[in-house]
Amino acid sequence: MGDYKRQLLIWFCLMVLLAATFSSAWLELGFWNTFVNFAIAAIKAALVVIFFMHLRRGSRAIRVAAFIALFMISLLFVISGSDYATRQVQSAPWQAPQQLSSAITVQR
Amino acid sequence: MNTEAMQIAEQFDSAAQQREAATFGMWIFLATELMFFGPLFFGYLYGRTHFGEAFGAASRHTDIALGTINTTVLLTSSAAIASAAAARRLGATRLAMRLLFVTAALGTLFLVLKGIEYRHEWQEHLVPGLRFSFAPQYTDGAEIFFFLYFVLTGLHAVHLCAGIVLTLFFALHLRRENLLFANEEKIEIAALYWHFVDVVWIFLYPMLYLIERAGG
Amino acid sequence: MSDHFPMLLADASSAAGRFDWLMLSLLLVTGAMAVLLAGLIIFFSIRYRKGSAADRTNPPSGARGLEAAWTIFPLLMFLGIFTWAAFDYAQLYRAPDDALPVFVVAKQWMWKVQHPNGRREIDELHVPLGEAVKLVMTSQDVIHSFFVPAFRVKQDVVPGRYTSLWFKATKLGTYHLFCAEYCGTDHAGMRGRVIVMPPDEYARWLQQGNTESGIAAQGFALFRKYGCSGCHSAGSSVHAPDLTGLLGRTVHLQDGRSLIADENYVRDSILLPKKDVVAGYAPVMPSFAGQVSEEDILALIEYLRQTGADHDDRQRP
Amino acid sequence: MTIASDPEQNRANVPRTDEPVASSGSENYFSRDFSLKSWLTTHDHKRIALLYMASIIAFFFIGGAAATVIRLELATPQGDLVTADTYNKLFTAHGVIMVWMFLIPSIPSVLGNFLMPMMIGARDLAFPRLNLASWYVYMTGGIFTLLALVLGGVDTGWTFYTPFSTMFSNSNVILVMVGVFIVGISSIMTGLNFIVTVHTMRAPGMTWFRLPLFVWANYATSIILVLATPVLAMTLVLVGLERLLHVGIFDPALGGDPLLFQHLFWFYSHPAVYIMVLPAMGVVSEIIPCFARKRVFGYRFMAYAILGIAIIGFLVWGHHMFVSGQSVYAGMVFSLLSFLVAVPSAIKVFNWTATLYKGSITFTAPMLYALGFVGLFTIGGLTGLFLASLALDVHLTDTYFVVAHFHYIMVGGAVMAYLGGIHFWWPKITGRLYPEIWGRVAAVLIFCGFNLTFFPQYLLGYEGMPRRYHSYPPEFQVLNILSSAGASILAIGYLLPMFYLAWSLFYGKRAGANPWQATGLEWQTPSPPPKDNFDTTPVVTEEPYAYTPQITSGLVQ
Repeated sequence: MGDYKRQLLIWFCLMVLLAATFSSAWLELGFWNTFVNFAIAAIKAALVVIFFMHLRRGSRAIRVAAFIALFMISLLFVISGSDYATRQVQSAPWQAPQQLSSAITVQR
Repeated sequence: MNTEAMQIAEQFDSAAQQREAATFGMWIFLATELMFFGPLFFGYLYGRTHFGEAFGAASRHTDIALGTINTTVLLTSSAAIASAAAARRLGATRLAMRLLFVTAALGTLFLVLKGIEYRHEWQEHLVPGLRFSFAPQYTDGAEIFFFLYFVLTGLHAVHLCAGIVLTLFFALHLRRENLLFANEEKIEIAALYWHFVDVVWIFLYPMLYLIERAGG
Repeated sequence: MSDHFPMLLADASSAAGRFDWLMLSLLLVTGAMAVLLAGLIIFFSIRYRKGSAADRTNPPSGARGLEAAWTIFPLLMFLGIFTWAAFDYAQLYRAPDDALPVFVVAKQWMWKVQHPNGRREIDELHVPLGEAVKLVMTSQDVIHSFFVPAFRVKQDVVPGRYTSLWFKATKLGTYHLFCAEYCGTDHAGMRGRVIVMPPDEYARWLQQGNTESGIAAQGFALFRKYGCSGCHSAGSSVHAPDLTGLLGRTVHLQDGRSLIADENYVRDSILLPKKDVVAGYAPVMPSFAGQVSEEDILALIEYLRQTGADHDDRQRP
Repeated sequence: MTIASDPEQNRANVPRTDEPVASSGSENYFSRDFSLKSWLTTHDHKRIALLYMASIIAFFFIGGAAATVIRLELATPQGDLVTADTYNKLFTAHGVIMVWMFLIPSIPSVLGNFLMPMMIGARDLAFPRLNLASWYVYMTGGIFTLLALVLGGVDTGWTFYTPFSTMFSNSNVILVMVGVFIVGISSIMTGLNFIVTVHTMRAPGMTWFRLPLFVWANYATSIILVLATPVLAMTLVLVGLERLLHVGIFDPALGGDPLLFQHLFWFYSHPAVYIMVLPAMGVVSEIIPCFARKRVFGYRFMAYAILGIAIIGFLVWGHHMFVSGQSVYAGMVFSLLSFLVAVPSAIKVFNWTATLYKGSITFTAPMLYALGFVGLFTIGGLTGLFLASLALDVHLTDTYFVVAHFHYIMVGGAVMAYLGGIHFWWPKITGRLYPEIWGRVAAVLIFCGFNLTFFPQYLLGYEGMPRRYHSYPPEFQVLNILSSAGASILAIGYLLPMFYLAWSLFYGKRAGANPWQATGLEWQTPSPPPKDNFDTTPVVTEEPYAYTPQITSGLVQ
């Protein structure tokens, strides 16, 4: 019956974490709100993946697969993000969709 | 271990090989699913960094009470299906069946609550493209937020529906004592899928409900 | 027409020379590699064809040193090319400070160009020889790409933001201007000419036939035409903020935020006046969305910028 | 049905012989049952491969027809054959069909499907039903796309760039994207199946470093299929929603960013190039050692290079965006990474060349295709360096230089290798030999026609002719006519194999189990193979490519 007990324990941890993230959201922490929320989400996800999904006792291939998926999606974020982080955008003060047809009267 | 004889498909040599292939296949599928959500998460990151205040303001219009209850429901359902898989492994098929029904019921409850939320949002003119109005200074950003909100939660709901059907399917097989079909391996794999849907929600919850809940 | 465009691509800008050097060097390097490989394959094919008397004792199935060599050698070569190309690329994005600004608006399927003194042209761009010209470009609809092969420059023109491109023409003549990013039905028709003129001729051309006033002056006319002056001028009876020298100023808003007034802010204030209401003023301004064109907005912004410059001049002793 | 009795018993003590195992009778996968139903409900990977083969050939010729009209139109500078809109729809149709309906499924779904289980000594893929489903999904998507293209077409180009595709195009964008989405699901199914199969179904003794390079290549391809395709799928969903609802994250008018679309699109579509070319490298790595009668040079290096290409290939997508307005810094990162991915590609070319050294080479049709591949891939790869060089790319991108470059890789490379593979394994698939001389003629014809078609396009690109142009300035005409002339030779080259291969099905000489005296488990079983591939599960005891130059090939003089 150890199995059920462990599930119950994990469930309890998840609930505690949920309560923590819920209540922290009401504190004004600025950037740290986001940080805490996502850190807790990551911990919750890790609990589910490791204990409910048995990643811990999964084969090596499975662990590698999980890692590669995470790695690839973070690549998408990091590399595309590096473009956004370093791009100097001068927003154009033009372009409003409702006037595309009407505004320009210049003849070819 | 499982005492009943496993059905082994003809391309496999042994039950162990079949089990390994099926489990690994499910994990690969989940990797695909994760990448499937990727553009949405990245789109969210784009919006969050470009329309920070608007996202905060829009997020405060989501229903945090229902969202939090739903998170509880889904986390509990994950624990239920994990226990169901454990029960099936230990041979307690009646218990496994009941837990699977509980899981499916919790999943359905989640969808019902989500539906109520959607109704609120419709009433509050928060459905982009169809019925949307928001404080003018945040219109663009808030519309993008709710666009992503509906796509993300909608897609999640579709996945959850699939999960519910899957869970009910195995629960009914167990009720008919079709033990050879609803074996440990398959229920374990269905549970993997369910947990993945749960993990997606674990991230959606702070992304959609919690950002700047305390105010700007 | 075709004698304007000789078979061998002209190199008519400062970037073109650098480009051709790099292209030629890379062509030599890769050509040498290709010839080497082709030579080896042909040589082996002949020498070791089946039935030939060549020595086949101890055929190698791997050689760690050799493999390491042909990993590391190309790697170093590639790094060299990368550095060279990246350096040139950085040059292409670093316009000289004194570059002559020219505004370009792309739309399906034409190029609209406006020079700083207000002279407009369509599908043509006149530039002076030997002077750096900086194009500030945006699109009104889809993504286009400003491409002058003879200058070896290209830049996508993206709606919703400015992109820029600079070049210094080094040869008189008429050159192709292409749209290089697929933009719909008449993409292939979105072509024009770039005409490089001697600077004095260019100066004359700028004045000639130019019925337009400068952009800022047009903006002033529009300021009155659209009735902005009715409320925003100093003597108005309507309680509206004074816009003199607005650009760059810090504006305090009703909801407690404050921001630096930039082009986007002006644009938003015209099209979405209720978005950022200035503290102390009632949100009475109607939206001009759908009535004022993007080019007019640009002119209005230039006018406001001008008032700022005048303002600063007056402040300074 | 001839299921090998009990595999557990057979597995032990089966000595590996170089002679083909005697067939358990004349019945093979092909002759078991000729009914249509048996084909449409088959779970046999070999039959599914043939279903795929028939379908992709059909799509290839539809895409080829579009290309023919394009080349005809470009023979004159004026847009006089078709209207601009029609032209735009034609090149979109060509791109969409060739990329998603032909190139991506070509080698993996046909040759990979047929050969992977045999090469690793398995009776089938891990999930045979999923395999069949993937074909049905593919056909659904393909026919859907085709219908959308026929009923009005789509004019966005295969890249679907926003905001053109979301706001400005008046064509069936959504329908075509639904079709591509569905085909993407089919790719994912195939990829998943291959990965699991390679991991769990290898025969006893078939260790990772005894896998043929073809298996390695398809395995790496599958990783890309599984991880990149879903990103494209979701991106297309977002474009579709944006088009329908006018809200979204890609159109600047709605607060979005068109470059965001480009990032997401190329996150899939650059690795997609490796989906096309990695399996081609796998095919060539099988053919060259066989006809040089020599172990492939640097086997482990080759395997690592395949994985290296698959992984680094994921990091370079931004080199499609050097002039798009992404940051200069990001451009430099992507350029550097693009040069890095060229290194493993170069290694592979060097290793193929070194494989010839001290070999005993026969120039059969597959070998000619393979050598043609090496040549064209080398040219395509080297010109890729030009495009990876930032300053050069500014001028060359979006011109015919790019068109020539990727056709060298994808048509010169992937299609050449696909045809080479079809010829190489034709005796295994059908049990018949094709007329060798015609095979060689076709290979040479395709090689020459290809170069005549696409080499002038490099020059056109340098001269500055932009791609996707319906009409062009007159000074580009000479090169365009050369290219169109080459295309007609190429077309004959591609049609030719259809005829003699079809002929050989009925009249070709019977091939034995191993007409090329090749190593590899697929040659240890009769041709065509029995339904379960092997009568007894093979046991692998030696390294792959155990060729020795002294052994002479018995067949081809």
